[in-house]
Amino acid sequence: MQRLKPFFTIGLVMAVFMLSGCSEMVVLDPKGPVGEEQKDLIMYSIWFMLFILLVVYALTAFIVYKYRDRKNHTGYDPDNEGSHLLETIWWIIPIIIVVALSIPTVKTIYSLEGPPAETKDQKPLVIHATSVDWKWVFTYPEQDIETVNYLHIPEDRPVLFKLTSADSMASFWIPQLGGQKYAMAGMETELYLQANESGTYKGRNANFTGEGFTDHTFDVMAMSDEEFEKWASETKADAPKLSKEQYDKLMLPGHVKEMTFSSTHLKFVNHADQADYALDARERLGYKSLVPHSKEAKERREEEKKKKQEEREESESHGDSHAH
Amino acid sequence: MANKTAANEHGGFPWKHLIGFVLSIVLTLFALWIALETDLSLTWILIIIFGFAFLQAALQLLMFMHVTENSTKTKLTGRVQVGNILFAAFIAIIIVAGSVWVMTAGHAKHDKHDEPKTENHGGHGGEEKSEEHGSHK
Amino acid sequence: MKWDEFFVTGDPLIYGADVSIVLTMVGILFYLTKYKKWKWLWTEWLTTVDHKKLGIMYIVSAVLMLFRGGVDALLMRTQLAIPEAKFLDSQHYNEIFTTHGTIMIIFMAMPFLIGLINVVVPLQIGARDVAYPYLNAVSFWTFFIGAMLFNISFVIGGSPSAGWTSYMPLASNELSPGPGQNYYLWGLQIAGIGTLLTGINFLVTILKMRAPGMTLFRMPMFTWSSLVTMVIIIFAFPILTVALALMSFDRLFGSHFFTLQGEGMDMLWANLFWLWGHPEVYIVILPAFGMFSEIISTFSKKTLFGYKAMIWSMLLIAGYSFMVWVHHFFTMGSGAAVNSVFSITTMAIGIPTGVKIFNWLFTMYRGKIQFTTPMLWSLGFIVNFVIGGVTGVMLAMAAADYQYHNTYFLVSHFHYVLIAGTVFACFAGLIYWYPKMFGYKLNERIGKWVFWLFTIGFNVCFMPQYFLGLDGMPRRVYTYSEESGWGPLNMLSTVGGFMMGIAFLVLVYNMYYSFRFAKRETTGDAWDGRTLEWSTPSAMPPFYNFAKIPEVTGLDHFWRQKQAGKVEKLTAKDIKKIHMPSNSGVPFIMGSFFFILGFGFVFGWMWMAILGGIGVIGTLIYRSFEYDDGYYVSEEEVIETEKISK
Amino acid sequence: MAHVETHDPNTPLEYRSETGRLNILGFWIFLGAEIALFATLFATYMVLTHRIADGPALGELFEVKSLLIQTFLLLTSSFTCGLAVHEMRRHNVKGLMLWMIITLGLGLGFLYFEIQEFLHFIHEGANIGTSAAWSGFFVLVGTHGAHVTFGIFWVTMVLIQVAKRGLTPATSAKVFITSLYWHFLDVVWIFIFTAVYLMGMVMHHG
Repeated sequence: MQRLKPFFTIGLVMAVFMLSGCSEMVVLDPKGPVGEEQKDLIMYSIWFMLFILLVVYALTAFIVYKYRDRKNHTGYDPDNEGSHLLETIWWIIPIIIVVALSIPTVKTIYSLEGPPAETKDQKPLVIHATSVDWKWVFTYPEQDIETVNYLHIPEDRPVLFKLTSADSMASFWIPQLGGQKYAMAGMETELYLQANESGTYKGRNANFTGEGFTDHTFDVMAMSDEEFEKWASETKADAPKLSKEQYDKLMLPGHVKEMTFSSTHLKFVNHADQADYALDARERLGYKSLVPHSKEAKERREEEKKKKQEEREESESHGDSHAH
Repeated sequence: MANKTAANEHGGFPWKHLIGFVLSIVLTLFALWIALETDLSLTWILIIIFGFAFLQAALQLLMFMHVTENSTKTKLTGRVQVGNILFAAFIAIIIVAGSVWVMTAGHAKHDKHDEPKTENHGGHGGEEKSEEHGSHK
Repeated sequence: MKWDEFFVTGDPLIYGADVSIVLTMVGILFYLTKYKKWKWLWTEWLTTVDHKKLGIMYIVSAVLMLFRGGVDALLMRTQLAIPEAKFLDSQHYNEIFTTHGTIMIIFMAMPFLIGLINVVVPLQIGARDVAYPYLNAVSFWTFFIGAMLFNISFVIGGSPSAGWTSYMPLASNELSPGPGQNYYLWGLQIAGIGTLLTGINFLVTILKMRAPGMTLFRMPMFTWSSLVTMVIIIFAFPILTVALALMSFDRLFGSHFFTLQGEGMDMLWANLFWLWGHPEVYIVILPAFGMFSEIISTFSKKTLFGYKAMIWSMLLIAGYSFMVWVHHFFTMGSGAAVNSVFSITTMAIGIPTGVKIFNWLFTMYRGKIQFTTPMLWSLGFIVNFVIGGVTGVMLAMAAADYQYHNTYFLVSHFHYVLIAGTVFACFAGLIYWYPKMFGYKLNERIGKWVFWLFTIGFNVCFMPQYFLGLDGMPRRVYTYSEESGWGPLNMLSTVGGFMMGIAFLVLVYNMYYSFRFAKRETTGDAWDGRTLEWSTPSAMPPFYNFAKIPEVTGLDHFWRQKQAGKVEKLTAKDIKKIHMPSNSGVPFIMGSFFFILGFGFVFGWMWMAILGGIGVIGTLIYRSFEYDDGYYVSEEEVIETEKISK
Repeated sequence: MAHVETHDPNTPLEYRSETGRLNILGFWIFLGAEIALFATLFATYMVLTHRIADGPALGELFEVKSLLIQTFLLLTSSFTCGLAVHEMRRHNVKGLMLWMIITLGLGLGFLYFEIQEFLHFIHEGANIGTSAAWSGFFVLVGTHGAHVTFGIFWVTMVLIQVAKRGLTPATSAKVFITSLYWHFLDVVWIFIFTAVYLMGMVMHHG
């Protein structure tokens, strides 16, 4: 037992860590009903798991302490090779636990397929989210506007995201609003999310997509319905139209700043129908993908780095550019 | 019991092979007829032709390949051979049926390839407003 | 292909690696030449078909790969220690985590376990060798060549950088051009052949080569776990073979399985990859379970609790392992029905695993527990593996998994399973069977230092990652911002990682120290063992293992004999001549041709690939026409080796 | 490696040596792995079969005549291969050789018609790069064809050995194993016949 002490101390420290950290972690701090539902399920399972850990650790500690080899050792029984009763018990208990976990899991899985129960009768806002290496294109077909790398959504209203990708498989994730789903070329997946509090949330691609993956992020601004409508109509009136040439340029791998348009790319292409559009666009623009270790690729990377640095300096000197 | 099947093979006319051969030809032609000449529904056609395929596979294994044949005094080898093939069949069904299910279920309604390619999301809004806008910028 | 694309340049780390590789090679060549060891190397090692020597070569390679993969890990941890670090750039980081994952799973965990299986299983079942000794050598050399092919990627042509899962279309020609991804495809493909052959070889060995009296239900648990593992290998590896081949076709011959063009389906790659990938997880965990069963039973001085339940639970796990693969992509949108079914099957795996945990605990119950190093690792396994297990159940709950997927929560989970399960087992098994392989034990005192350093480091490294995951930190990012707030936990994690690194160095030092100073074993029974491998009279069994094949009367036969004081002494009249297989250089040569084949494909040089292919087929034909029935060891030689007086 | 020879005259030659017995069992296990391999190819094909992009549909190009010729050639070769093993068990080397050579001939015939068919498809504008569906088709059917090709070389090698050494426990085990391989290829073809050709034609016409 003496030897195992540091071990349990560490476990204890970790447990304290965990309990104290709960409230701050984004997944456990949801701002909408979808994330809320998932958080409830997570907490339900965490309590179960902590109970299992407790039982196993207590049993381990007891057995290891009691039956360690020492002087005056008692109770040694080398031929004790099983017990039907005990074994039946520990076949049945895990089965019960699995059943207890399965029921809420399946319920939640089915419930997450549709809009949140509390706002079921509202018409969801449809937004197409398209991933291109390494940016997000958001299309509001009803408003006929398009944004790049940022999102505005109304609060207390379900949002139906139609996800697709122009190239590599990405995963659309806004942790504080709910879990992720893949966005894949030639495919359209659907994800319902909803924000119940206004504010700015971090969203990102969670599935590895190569070199620019780390910065494959976007901001989500949740606001009141009126504010959203106002923003949408202003955008429709003020923002430039999206041309095919400009859209094709977006197909090149790389990062771009936030952009806003008063028309959508759906009139040129829907990547869910046409998986190879981005590759064709790159070919049209004469873009060549390079072997990562070739001299040309290194030069291109250096240029990218310089560009990024310049942009950063620029944005620092102009203050924060979150003025949409 | 040991070597029984093997020993029987020694002399005489290869009846087993001949029966297997004739049956396999009959099954092949019958499957072809079911598939191309009858008006059964697709589901039934698939059930019948795949049923025949498995039957024919079993024929090959039993009549030609002697899958149950024992080589040693214990029956283990024969059992291992049969068990191995049955488990392989089980895995094969999981791989094929599982993949098809997972890759189509749920995706079916989103998979654009299965839909007619006439329009894309016209219903959602004004994107059909013509191409001209595209050339403005 | 230009030279700047052939040799990787421009990075001081790579230049350092170049220099150290050249120096090591020169050093080895010099040593071999100076001490005239070439012949020894060829006859004793390169051409051997002895399962014990092949096992040792597997383990040595695996330890080298553990070093390589570990360095990768520490480079990553260094980069992530502080926000916005500039130590590695994105491309370099991507290459490193890709090679880390691939090497640790395919070239470290599996060969380590297969090495131990090679050394131990034939001894445990009282056999003189495996069913196909020649094939065993082929297995080793294809694995080794696959590993080498994969490893040279970082100095020649550049390493793969699409992750060890290599999801399409990221891994396609358009998005990952160049030889990197090809190294992944061909390294794994060639090594995979060896693994499949090992599967068949050991399945037949265990089924057909057991000593008389050893029925299936008298086999030691490690042998049982190996048997089940081999079944999984046999049915899982062909899936990988096909998946890799299809991707190779996409990259080399313009087919459209997983591509963006031609209506290829990227989801299908994920599907096929995990159809293999999930069973693979059980391939690396079941032998670990087997080892812990042996070790816990030995050092509790007690029969394994619930022997049959242990076996049935393993068989259940083997069957389940093919029915849960979708839990790796719950977020792909396959719909509620699919996700529900696979959620439940995945959680159900927890049932037999839980049963095993309780059986291990009750093996110690009423025992006499000795805290030797292998036993410490086993206890550490129980305590830590349970954490990996319960978080695994959490991940299995699809609706919650949408939030864990692709985050550090997942990263932490699988490290808790694979390190606390597989790596702990590799260390425990290595230490436990070390005297069988080398004739002396590793130093226990240093061994315990290694254990504590490693276990504490392990928890310090990975426990924070659960919280990072819940805080939204995705895996595979090469850096993160200051305001994300992930800095402190990452720093903690890095500290833990380096503790593990130090523990590894101490382990290697222990090998050296024990080689110099450890007391040599005089009997074959270093730990008061229970199974047949401990019954050989000499510490290291002779090349034919058993002068007389033992007859087994029950489970733990050797232990019961010792308890009854009836261990049989070998006498001269027991000795008969022994038939043994001959050594062969063909597997090594075949491996070399495989290297040429693989290298040709990696760079798309078809002439070279064809040349290698012809060589491989040539060795196959040569072998087919070679009728070598092995040779007999004379009675005199056996008597001489066993030191029996006539 | 135990080296037990069985001399029971009722035991077929191929089972008389320990090596022979082990190799035959091992080959059965290998066939299990082959089943998993082909199952993966079938799964791929089935998932991709409708994804024809701009190329022709699969069923559109299939022809009953060519299919039946290939099928009967292979079915018959499996039968003659069985007869060869039957003759081997009667220790009739000549019969073995004769039936095996007929088997090889039928196998070559099968390959000829398969290659003709592939060339026809390519001529009609369907090759491995046409679409996902055709990739799946060519790789599945092509893998089977490659197996047949390998089988022809392998059987030839083994027959040379039989000619040189006569029927011994070693050579007869090799013959038996190649026969298992050959029958197995027929089993795979049955499923290609059903899942690729019949289904393709039914889906296209029906």
